[in-house]
Amino acid sequence: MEVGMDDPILSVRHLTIDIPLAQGTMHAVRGIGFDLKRGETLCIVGESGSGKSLTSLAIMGLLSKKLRQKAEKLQFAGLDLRNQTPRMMRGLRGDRMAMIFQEPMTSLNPAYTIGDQLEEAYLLHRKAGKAEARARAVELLGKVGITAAESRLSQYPHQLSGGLRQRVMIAMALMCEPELIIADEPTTALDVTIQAQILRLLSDLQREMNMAMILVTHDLGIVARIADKVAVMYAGEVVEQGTAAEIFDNPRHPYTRGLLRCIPVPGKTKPGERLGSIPGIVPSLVGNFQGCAFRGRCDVAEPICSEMVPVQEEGQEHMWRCIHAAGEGASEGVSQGVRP
Amino acid sequence: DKANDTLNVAFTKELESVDSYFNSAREGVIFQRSVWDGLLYLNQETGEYEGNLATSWQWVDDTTLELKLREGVKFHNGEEFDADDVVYTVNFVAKPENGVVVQRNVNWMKEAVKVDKYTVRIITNGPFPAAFEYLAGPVSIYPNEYYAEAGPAGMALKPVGTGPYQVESVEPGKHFVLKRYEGYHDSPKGAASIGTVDIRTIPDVNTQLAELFSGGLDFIWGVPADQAEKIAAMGRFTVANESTMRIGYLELDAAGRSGDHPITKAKVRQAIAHAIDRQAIVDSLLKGKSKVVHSACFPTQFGCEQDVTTYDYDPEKAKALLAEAGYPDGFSVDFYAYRDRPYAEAMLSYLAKVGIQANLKYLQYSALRDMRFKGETSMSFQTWGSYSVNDASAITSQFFKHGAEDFARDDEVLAWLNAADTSVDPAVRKENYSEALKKIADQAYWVPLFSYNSNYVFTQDAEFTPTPDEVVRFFQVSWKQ
Amino acid sequence: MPGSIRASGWGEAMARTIETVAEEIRSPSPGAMLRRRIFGHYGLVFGIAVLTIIVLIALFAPLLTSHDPYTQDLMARMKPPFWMAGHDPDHLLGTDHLGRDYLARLLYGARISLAIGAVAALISGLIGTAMGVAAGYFGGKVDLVVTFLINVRLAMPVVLVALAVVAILGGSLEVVIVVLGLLLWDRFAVVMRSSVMQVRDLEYVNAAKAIGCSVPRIVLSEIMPNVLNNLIVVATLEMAHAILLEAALSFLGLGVQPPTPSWGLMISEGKQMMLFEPWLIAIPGVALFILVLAINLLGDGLRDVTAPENRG
Amino acid sequence: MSDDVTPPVLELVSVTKTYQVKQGMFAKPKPLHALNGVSLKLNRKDVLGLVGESGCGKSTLAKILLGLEMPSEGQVLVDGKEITAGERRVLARRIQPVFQDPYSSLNPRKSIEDIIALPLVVHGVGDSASRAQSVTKMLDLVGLPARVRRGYPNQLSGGQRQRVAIARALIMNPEIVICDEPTSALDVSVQSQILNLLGDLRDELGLTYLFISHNLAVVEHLATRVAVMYLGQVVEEAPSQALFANPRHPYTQALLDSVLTPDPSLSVPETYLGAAYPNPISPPSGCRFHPRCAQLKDICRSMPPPHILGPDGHVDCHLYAAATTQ
Amino acid sequence: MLAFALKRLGLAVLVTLTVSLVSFSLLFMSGDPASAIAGENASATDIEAIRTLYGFDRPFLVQYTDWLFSALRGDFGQSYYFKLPVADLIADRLSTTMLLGICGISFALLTAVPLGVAAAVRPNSFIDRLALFLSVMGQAMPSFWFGLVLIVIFSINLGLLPPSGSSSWKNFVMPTVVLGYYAMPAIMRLTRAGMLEVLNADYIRTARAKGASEWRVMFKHALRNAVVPVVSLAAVQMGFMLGGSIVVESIFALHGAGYLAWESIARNDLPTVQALILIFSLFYIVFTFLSDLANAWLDPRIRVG
Ligand SMILES: Nc1ncnc2c1ncn2[C@@H]1O[C@H](COP(=O)(O)OP(=O)(O)OP(=O)(O)O)[C@@H](O)[C@H]1O
Ligand SMILES: Nc1ncnc2c1ncn2[C@@H]1O[C@H](COP(=O)(O)OP(=O)(O)OP(=O)(O)O)[C@@H](O)[C@H]1O
Ligand SMILES: [Mg+2]
Ligand SMILES: [Mg+2]
Repeated sequence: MEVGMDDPILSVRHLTIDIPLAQGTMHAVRGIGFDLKRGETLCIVGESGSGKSLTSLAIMGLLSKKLRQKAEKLQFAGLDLRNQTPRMMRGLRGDRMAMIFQEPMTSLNPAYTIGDQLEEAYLLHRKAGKAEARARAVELLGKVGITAAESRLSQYPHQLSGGLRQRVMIAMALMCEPELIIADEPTTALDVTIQAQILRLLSDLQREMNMAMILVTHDLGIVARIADKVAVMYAGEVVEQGTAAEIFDNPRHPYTRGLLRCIPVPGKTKPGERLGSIPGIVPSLVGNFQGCAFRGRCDVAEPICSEMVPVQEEGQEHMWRCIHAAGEGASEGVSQGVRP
Repeated sequence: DKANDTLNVAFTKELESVDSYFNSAREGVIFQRSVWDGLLYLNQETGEYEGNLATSWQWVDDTTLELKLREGVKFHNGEEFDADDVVYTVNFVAKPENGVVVQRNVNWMKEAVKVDKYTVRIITNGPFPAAFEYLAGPVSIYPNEYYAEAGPAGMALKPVGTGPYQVESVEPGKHFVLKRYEGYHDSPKGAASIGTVDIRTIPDVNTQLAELFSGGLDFIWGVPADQAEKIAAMGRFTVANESTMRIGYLELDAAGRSGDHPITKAKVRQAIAHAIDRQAIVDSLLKGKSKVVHSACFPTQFGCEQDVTTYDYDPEKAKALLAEAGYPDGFSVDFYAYRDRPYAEAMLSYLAKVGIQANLKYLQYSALRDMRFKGETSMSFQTWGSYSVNDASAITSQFFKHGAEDFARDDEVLAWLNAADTSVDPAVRKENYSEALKKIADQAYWVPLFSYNSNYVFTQDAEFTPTPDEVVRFFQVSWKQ
Repeated sequence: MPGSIRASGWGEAMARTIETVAEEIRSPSPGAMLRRRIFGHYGLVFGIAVLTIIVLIALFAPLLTSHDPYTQDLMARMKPPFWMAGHDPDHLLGTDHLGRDYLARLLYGARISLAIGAVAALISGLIGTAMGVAAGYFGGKVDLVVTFLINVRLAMPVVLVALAVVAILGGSLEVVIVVLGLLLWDRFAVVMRSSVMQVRDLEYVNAAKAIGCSVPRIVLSEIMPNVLNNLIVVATLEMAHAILLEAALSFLGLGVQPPTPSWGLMISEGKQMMLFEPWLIAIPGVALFILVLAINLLGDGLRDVTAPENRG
Repeated sequence: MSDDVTPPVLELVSVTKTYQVKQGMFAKPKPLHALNGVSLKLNRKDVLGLVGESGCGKSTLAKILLGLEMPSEGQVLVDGKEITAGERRVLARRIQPVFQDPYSSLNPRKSIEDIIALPLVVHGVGDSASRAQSVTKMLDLVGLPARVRRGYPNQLSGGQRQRVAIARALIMNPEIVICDEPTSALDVSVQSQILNLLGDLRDELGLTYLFISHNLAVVEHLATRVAVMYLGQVVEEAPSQALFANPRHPYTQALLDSVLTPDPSLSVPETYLGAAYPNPISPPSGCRFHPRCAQLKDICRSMPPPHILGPDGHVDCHLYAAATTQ
Repeated sequence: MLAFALKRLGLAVLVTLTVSLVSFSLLFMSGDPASAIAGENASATDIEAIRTLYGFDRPFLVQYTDWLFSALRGDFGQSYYFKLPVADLIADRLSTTMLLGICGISFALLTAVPLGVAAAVRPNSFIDRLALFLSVMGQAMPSFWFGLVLIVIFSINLGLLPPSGSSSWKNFVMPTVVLGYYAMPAIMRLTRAGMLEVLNADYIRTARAKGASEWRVMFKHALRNAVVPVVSLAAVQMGFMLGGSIVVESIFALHGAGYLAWESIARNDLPTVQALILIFSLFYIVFTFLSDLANAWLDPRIRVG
């Protein structure tokens, strides 16, 4: 099935993920949705535990069977992912959609060489010989900037540094030229200098191969530099979504605004100056939950926030979930420079 | 297994060596009787000595025995039997440095001298009235040429004798196969009836029984009384009971070798003798042909005086005696044992009833013997089988002549026993044994308990009559017609 | 002056933080969570219940039977238990080969098995923990020595050595307990060593060092409480192990001395008649099985319940 | 800034720390120089930011300052006096740590109160009543409600735990607090709270910080001086403003280039660092940074770089040696 | 590499020496071997003669070094009891025990590993509960009791298997089961725990993300990493089995080294016991060494630095 250039390659509507726990059901992801076109990069940001990884795993069909997953729509390249057999999902994974994980140190199998693992990714989906797979592996290692690729093939993961491993992971994800690549915090475990290299590599390759990319992160700096579109997640919901420029220049949701004020920005924040902060902690998502999840930490919260919260839109791309039309009043609310 | 003409039997103990001079186990005796012959043979029914490898024998003087040998006997390996074999065997085993394990079986012999091809003289170390007993028993005759070459080690792996069975294979300690010796001479033992005897070592009685039930064994012995009773009730097997020459007794440290303790007092020892209901133990635990014994020997043994002081079961009297001895509240003592734990436990309980708190110390035989040799035990439950030697010298003299195992150390007893042991006049011997045994009983140096019995269990295909000497003669087992 | 920060109105936001904390502090304390998990674990509950019953039986044995476990009656030997024909209503579980009441021996036997298990585990626990903690905490040479000793100990065939020692010293309750205690410390040492090593490098231990805590204090109050659960788990498993080993030694005739009513000994005594009166070994065998099962379930359960991944 | 008369509160003089590491079952242990001749000064009321790549020796340095490890070579001076192995307890009253991982830095079996009061107990300060009072004060100081004192660490969020750790560090009134990546395990919204708290406390109590972080924005925000480490060596040290305004060492430059500010109009920068990651077991010859350096010269391969003192700080680089000699 | 191997070897030698010294002194304390050699019906003088003949009156260390140096030459002396060279005696018995040990450990591995894997793949499923049940049973069941029960069932009641002996493979079925079942629970649990841990590892997720089938994930990616500790445990268990087969050998009348050792203790047959303890400890050391090698092969992190 061919998909037109402008049709979204990935389309998610009202995805929910429930986790049965001893204390009750945890509604870890609560009705999120987004679209993604070829060549586009979507960044999902949010605090730890907001459901970012679960969302990406759900798209890959890698959620453990214990978790309950529901969606109104979960479409990839015209295929309805909700009713694919496990076998068909396996055929898609690694071939048309690929994933890069957060921990380069533990994401490679310590018992096999880099070469084995790269070739496996190819051989699982292509009717090809070992030699062809090997050639492909060498080619991709070169592409991700690994020198002396031939000799690296016979090395074991523990012989490589974190940065190299993450490059190998990227090479592995690209072995079959996927149409969609999901990177779950690919650089959190890496040093800043290497982070920059890896991110650059990713975005270059994405552009070159015209892939769609979902990049999960909690680092607003990365989001700003890489994203075409941004989805801000809070407590299992997308609280604000829009183009990168919209989100950073014109944040509407109190949480997004708060986040932006929390980070010291060289040049903007004065050294030693008090930073903004979002007090309080994320509410528990176990059991039934109604209303705005952020209201406990929000300065402009009103009693009505505990009821259904409408989604507001501005233009086609920018939407947010708050009762306050433009998040007005919020600017004071997030405590910045409270100190006299 | 009648179909294969093979008798499958089990040994309980791993036999260290099948060379009969180099083991001290009951299993070794059983093996020896089938594979080798002695010069004489003791007819179990008549109690008379008959000629086996010797045809006639007579004392030349107090220490010289002359024997005429049987002609035409061949060893299993074809070697001919003659005086040289006897001389070689006797001279070899009589030398202490050759390390025969049970020295008392052989150390009465000084040497053997060849008179002619079929006549030998055995010179003893002093007068030794029990000589025939040994010549008919443990002293087996080995082939001189083969033994000289192979030695005890070779003999242990490939035994050669003149007996009714020849050895087909030996896996040391584990498995022995005997085959009927077709060339067996005209011995009073009689030729073997069953073609093959297959002996395996199975230490656990239950496993032996399991094998028996599943047909893997045809013949076992030493089956405890309770099991034997049950098997008899099953009706699938023949259970035969025969008494043995083994008696059980309590060895009491009258001489105080282990220090000063209540048992050195005669009244205390007598109290102990009164405290234990030996008849009840015999009736409910040993059963079979076991009897309570009162004298420090097996009743059928020559010289075993029966007219001695007896101590009947009387706990009240026991308490009274204890009180008289100065222990109205009883006392506490270590009670050593190495076999038959239930019997020991039963005695413990009887002792407890009269106030004697006995703490059971159950040891390995050799460990317990060590302690006894060092005189560290004040009370132990012992048994003695007299090597099936039907003479009081094999038991009373063994233990009351101030040796390491003598806890009485009675000079009077020693004198009587010495006189009895060295005389060749049966009347003198009897007289002296009697004196000794009476004193032993009066003083309660020992508390003789009971005689043992043995249960033989075999398939109904087989026929066998056990003998009181506890020796299983495979050549006397036959298939029922 | 700390107060000034407050006074400066430093956090209206802070005030709200405090509210959410108030919310959260209601999440139960570690003790309460543990209790909750324990009752959700059937194996553990079963283990605790059965073990409690057995301990109570052991403690109150004299109240539960009017028979004395040592009184013999040679006229009433091997009377069958109540479910078999020909039983004596006075002896619910029948009598043994010396006519002693089997129920009484079974009940009193619980004391012996528990004592053997508990004391042997205690002795080996003390030795093994001391060695393991020293090795884990100090590392280096101490660790080398302890690892070496553990290797030596592991290389020694336990059953054989235990047999040899008991054969030499003569079996008695004390000897068996001490021998087992001296032989079973290896698992304590191994587990304590590795768990202390894990905890040793955690930052709160570094923090305690940086505070200036003395070594004993760090070991006793920072490290031990956090490896205690492993210790308890090993202790229970070793207790079961000791009980089984004692039974095996008794089976081979080198365990506790009669007339002590140990279950292992009862099996060994009943073994003689097992082909004819199987209940003689079945009763103590099942009792032993249930006891060991309960202790193992308790240990397993404790491990499950206190496993790090279960901790809040 | 630096006062020539009073010695720095804390000083490291060419400290080297060597570990023996074993690689694989069949290999001999090899020496790993986690620190290689590091000299650093920490002046009163300074916030010294320490930045550098993972594994470059930052935590090792912190451990040495805390007395948790002893240097293989070199000295640690407090107020100009050398510290020896036995003086851990003395040091403890003056230098206290805040660690990175708020989850493993608190003993899960102890109540918050016990955790915070531990230093007092260890040093035998006060009786239980006065300790309880101090705990109350500390809880207040770090912005925790009094009721958490009976709670356990597992009942607190990461940010709250970090506050407890700070309270514990401060209860003995230390002069110096060593913060080893105190916020890197926290979400940004919590991180800012902790940073604010640290800043406030410094102002209130006149603390001196050694602040280890790999987040340059945070370091710039908090630090007064910055030291940049690479493979066990301090390659550049300067006052914060000077360093951020004018990074001199190529590694510092690359580090600064790599900082991703939340500015959607920019894209991911090119740092010109090669992919040759440093291996501390076999460090490169000459300048340790040379395999990745964009401004590599021949001399860098063979010669260790010179130590070039600037107006207030130093940089170790051949580039500037050339500049000064020319 | 060589240095490492030598060091390892040196340690092994040291362990063996210590074990032999400990056991030698233990047996030395056990009292007089002369009495044991003399046999059941010997007299005090017999025993005295034997004592001097064998040199038991010499000091402990002299006897020990004497023994040690002969042992180094492969000469363990003569069995007091069998009067045969101990080396021959043991060589004969060891084959039975080794066979039993190999069968036992194979049985344990062949049941434990598949069960453990299955249990880990489907936690809380029927198969997991079955595996747990079997392992709990195995841990709580005294092996001597189990052996007796098997004999009652399979030999007496069903007549399928011979209760004793070592003449055919049938003789080894029940001993193998008893011995193997003894080692099974630990191996099963470790496999299960290892698999559970490995299955949660990031690289398993990676393998799934590549599109690998469950089968492939399980057996190519997970098992190889999970069995590393299992191999070590199996080696230790194998060492234990050889020494611990005493009970099994005595029940099933298998004349192996374990049974020989036990009997030799009872008989005070010092050279045999001594040699056996040494050999058992050597086996333990060899097995652990082999398992280290196997692990190095399985896990490159151990193999290459
Ligand atoms: N298998 C699982 N069982 C139970 N809870 C789970 C499971 N997987 C995820 N969760 C919970 O679901 C919530 C969302 O998890 P998720 O991994 O998606 O968060 P995240 O946004 O990726 O966080 P982080 O930034 O820490 O990776 C978290 O609270 C997490 O604890
Ligand atoms: N106890 C130790 N034994 C062996 N090597 C060690 C030890 N501690 C640290 N190292 C090594 O020393 C080097 C410096 O480690 P250190 O922890 O100081 O780095 P770091 O700069 O704090 O890194 P990170 O940013 O990851 O915390 C690293 O290569 C590390 O592997
Ligand atoms: Mg995540
Ligand atoms: Mg660090």
